[in-house]
Amino acid sequence: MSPETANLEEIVAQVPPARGVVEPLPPVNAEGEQLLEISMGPHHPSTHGVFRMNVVLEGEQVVRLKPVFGYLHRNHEKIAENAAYLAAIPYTDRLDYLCSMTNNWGYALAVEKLAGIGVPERAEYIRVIVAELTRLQNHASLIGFLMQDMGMSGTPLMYAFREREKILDLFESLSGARMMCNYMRFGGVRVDTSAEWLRQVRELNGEFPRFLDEFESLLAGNEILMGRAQGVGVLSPELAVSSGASGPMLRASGVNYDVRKVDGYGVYDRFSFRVPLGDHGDVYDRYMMRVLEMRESVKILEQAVRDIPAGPIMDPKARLRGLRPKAGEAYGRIESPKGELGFYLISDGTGNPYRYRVRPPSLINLTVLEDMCLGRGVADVVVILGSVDIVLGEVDR
Amino acid sequence: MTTQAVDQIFVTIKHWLVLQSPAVIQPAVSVLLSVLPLLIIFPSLFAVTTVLERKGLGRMQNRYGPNRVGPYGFLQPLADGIKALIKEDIVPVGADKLVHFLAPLLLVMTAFLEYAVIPVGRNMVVADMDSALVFFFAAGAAMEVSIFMAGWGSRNKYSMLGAMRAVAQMISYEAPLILSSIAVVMIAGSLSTTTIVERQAGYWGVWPYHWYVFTPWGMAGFVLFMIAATAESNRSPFDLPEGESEIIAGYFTEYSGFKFALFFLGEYLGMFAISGLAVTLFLGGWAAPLSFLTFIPSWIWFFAKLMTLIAGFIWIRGTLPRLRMDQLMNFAWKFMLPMTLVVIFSAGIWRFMPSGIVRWVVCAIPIVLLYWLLGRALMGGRKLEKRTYRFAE
Amino acid sequence: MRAEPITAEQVKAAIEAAVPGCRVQVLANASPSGQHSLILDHEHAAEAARFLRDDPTLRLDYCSNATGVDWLDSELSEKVKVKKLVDGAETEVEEVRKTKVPGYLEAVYHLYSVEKKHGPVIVRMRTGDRKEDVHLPSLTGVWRSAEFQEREIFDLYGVIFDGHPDLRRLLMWDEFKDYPMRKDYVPPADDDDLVGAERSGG
Amino acid sequence: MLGIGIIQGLVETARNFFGSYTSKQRLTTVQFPDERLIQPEAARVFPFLVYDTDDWEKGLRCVACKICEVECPPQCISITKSADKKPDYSGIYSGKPQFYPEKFDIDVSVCMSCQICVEVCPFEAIKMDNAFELSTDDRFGGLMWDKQRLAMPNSHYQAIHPTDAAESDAALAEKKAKAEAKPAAAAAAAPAKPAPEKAGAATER
Repeated sequence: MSPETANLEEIVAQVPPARGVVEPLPPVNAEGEQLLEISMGPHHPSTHGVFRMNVVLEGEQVVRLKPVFGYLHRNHEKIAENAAYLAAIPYTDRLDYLCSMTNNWGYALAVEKLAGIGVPERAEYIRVIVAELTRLQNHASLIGFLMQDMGMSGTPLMYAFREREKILDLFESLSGARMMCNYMRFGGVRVDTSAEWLRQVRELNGEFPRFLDEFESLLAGNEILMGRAQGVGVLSPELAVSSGASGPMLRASGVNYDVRKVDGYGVYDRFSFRVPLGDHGDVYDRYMMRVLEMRESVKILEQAVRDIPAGPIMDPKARLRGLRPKAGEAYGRIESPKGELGFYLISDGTGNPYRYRVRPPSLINLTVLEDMCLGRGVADVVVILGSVDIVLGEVDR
Repeated sequence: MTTQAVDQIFVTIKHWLVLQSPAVIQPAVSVLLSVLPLLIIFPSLFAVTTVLERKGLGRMQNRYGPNRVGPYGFLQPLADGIKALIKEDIVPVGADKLVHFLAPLLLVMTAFLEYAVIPVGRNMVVADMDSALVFFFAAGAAMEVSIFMAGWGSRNKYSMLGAMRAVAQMISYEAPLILSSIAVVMIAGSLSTTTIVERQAGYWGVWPYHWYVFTPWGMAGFVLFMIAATAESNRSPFDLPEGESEIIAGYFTEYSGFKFALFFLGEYLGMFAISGLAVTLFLGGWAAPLSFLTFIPSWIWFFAKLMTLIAGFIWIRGTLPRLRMDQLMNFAWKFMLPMTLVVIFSAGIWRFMPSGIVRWVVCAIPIVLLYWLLGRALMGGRKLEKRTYRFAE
Repeated sequence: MRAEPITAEQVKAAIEAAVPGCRVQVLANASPSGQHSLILDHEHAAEAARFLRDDPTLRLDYCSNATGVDWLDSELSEKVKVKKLVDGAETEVEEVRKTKVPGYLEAVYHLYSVEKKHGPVIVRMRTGDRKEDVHLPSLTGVWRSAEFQEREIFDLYGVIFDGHPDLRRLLMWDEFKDYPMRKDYVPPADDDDLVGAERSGG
Repeated sequence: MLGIGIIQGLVETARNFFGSYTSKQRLTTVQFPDERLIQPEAARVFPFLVYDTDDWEKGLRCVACKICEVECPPQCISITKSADKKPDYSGIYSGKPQFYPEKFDIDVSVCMSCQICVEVCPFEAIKMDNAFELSTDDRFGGLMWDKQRLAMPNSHYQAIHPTDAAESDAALAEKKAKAEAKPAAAAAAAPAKPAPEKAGAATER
């Protein structure tokens, strides 16, 4: 044994504890045997950002898992409370940085409720189109990331990015930015779509099912994938509802709850689409929910592009600057690709929101992470986390 | 020059050089001249393969792959090598320095040992032993030690997990690997690799009729051997020991710089060696695949077949997700082992039946039957199936 | 598919009928959203919450959002007419009377029903003051989704939830002392002054 | 049967492997420094200040009203208003002298390209540029752009965002026409006809 090894305990004692670790439970099992405690993250290839899990293992089985957040915390809510209503929109882009369009919509919806602003019909259709495009690209890349976590050397991820790129190109030509779109405004959208843009959406939409078929033949029947995903990370419908899980994760457990259907916000009640439901609530169901939802999104897009009316894109009463809603509060929520994205606003009659709160689907979907992972191996933890679909910008805000 | 002369050109050169040297050192020169080319050729092959793999994977994923350094990116390994050399060599504070240092060296050394018994061309084998196969598997088993050394010496939990996985996996898959080659040994009646190649020589018309891969037991044996080989060389979908998305990089998490590169070298050398053995055992070794192609030198054929198998490795890597530890073990003991046993059984029938279509069918039946049964059991036992979903309006 | 909205008054009546002694107050919301809320008292909050979740007609089984609000001490000024003796004659004089409203912290829960597809019903709980050591009953036992969100309220507002299974800081680090979402929080001029920041090498 | 799905997957990757050699649809990579994509017209990176005439300093449209400074979400704009007024070189303020920014700095290391400054500007004075290769070795000074660095001629705006620039020019022309019409209307009792017509023409386009 080298001298370095001998005084390791001393060396370890000198290193101050990392942030956020106050874990009083000692890593021992019922028999008092020492367990293996590992810290997955914040620098880990598959925690999707700077997320950390304190995992206690017995052999390779998880007996305890505590998520640690806050590495990307920037107090988005405080920033928004100190700025005008308008100034928060570009910050919402950076919450779930894959889906800036839906984030914009969620916030715009809450402000419209708070201030009683209407939205012209054409703007509502444009919102539906961009939101469904966002859903397509988010779900496609999520499946890519999930497969990456299963060790697929990036092939599905690259296919997903190939398609995502086309959608981002559309976003760029519409809003000027690929990811941080900053596109929606209270009472409408910022710029109008051209006929050419809509034609491109129609074209992309026509080609998208081919990509989904490709995905399906590459993945859906793969025995290894089925072995890795089926029966792993099972979430019961009761626990899913109680724990506030939302989006594809809730529906994979068989709970029929889609905010697009339930609230019918925007013009969603004009489109015919179905809500896929899973029966097992495992990783495979969560994966398949995304695939099936993409197929439904394609249908919605088809109808929206076909039916979009002509007209203004901004409510004439809406003002860009100096919005001062009456004192009061409003909670607006939408079905973002990750789940139920809510914005809670309290106005005190001034130009800044008194209270600005984001209900982050990514964070709340993680509530049951430990329940899903207990008794499974490290390999499953990674896959289960991947199937939850989190973006750390939204988890930590 | 005749084709014969071209085929034997390296052998001739070596003999000539040995004869030029003084008689006292002639054995040493002979050994050196046999070993040195291997030490040069296979690492170069490693360099080329890394580029080809990255380009191939890239094309499968609809991108270019490396194409910036040199023509078509083929100087990429040079750049990578320089980068690995000039990187800081970090040894963790808590590591067992000696073990940590020795592990990559030992890995590469044992990988090179395996090449001693692989005939890369007609009359081109370093050590033509009677028990070549035994030697090969013994050397292969030593790799596990070095991998465990790396995992243990790093004093890192991820390394430890990776090393544990690696040892468990490699020991489990050694059984089907050896058993599937036993079928070949039974038919060939020899453990010597050169003899095995010679037994597969000869053509039926233009077809290489005697290759063992064209028998039912050989075909199944070849597939099983390749699956086990993938697991032995820690390649996807059996790359659990390094399982990058789960345990960072497994046993070589704590390695950097050139030691890290050595691990890569070791992994690829192991892959070449085991593919070389597969070529030798099932694909007729250095023999040409069609009778009219015999004018091409034997060593070209060997490397062509080797690279074909490597391409298969790359293809699989680009397609399949990784297994989980328990699935890996189940697969090894509940599927691979019974299958290899039935392959041996089938080879036994083959040995004693008169040749003809009947023999072919009779030998194929038990294999197909067991495959069907085991496949059903594996999938049905855990109810793996494509699902149908319900929709709410 | 969308259910009829239920009014705050209906819910208030239902709670008061089912949970004896529970004081529920309806807080009207002047904004066009029309989302009125109910203020529950501490003692019966958990019981009332359980009722809201389990009642067959309400079935508010889904707690969508839980968050804190900080209300600073404020002055309510109202104009009152008082009779005063001015120059010997009694006249009515308008006078601005100021009443001090002490600040408090608030926890707001947005409840929906997955089964009945209605909502939101908004439930609030208020603390008496906004000092360091303020307590509210935890509703994590009723809705598991409040677990992280109550931790966040504790982290950012400093409300201690009694009965929470794992009340630690969520986003800020454990050594951090202040509650950054409070309205009177003053961030340090330099990031290095943050408690515990130097430990991470920051 | 066991293995069907795996073989299906292998066929799919093989199809993509060969497809990437034949189909441009599959191999969508653009090899950046050699090939470049055409930026869409809407592309935005960092703001610039528009000036008319040839003199960047005198022709700046900005009147230092500080609306953008206030509305900027990350507060990366800092403006100092001048003490004196400069003559209306750009000709959009109906010849009245205007204040001008003595200092107009944008810290582009803070700027998040949200375009809100452009939207709130009532004078069409700040617009978004689409130049994106902006790396510099000067970490602080190189990313703090002063008004000289920010000033760009209107022709530049017309070149990078033709549609928006046309709208902006039309709006300015309309404003100008209105401003000209007003004194004319005040001077002559008869309502000035040509000016509104001109304004109407400008809105139509």
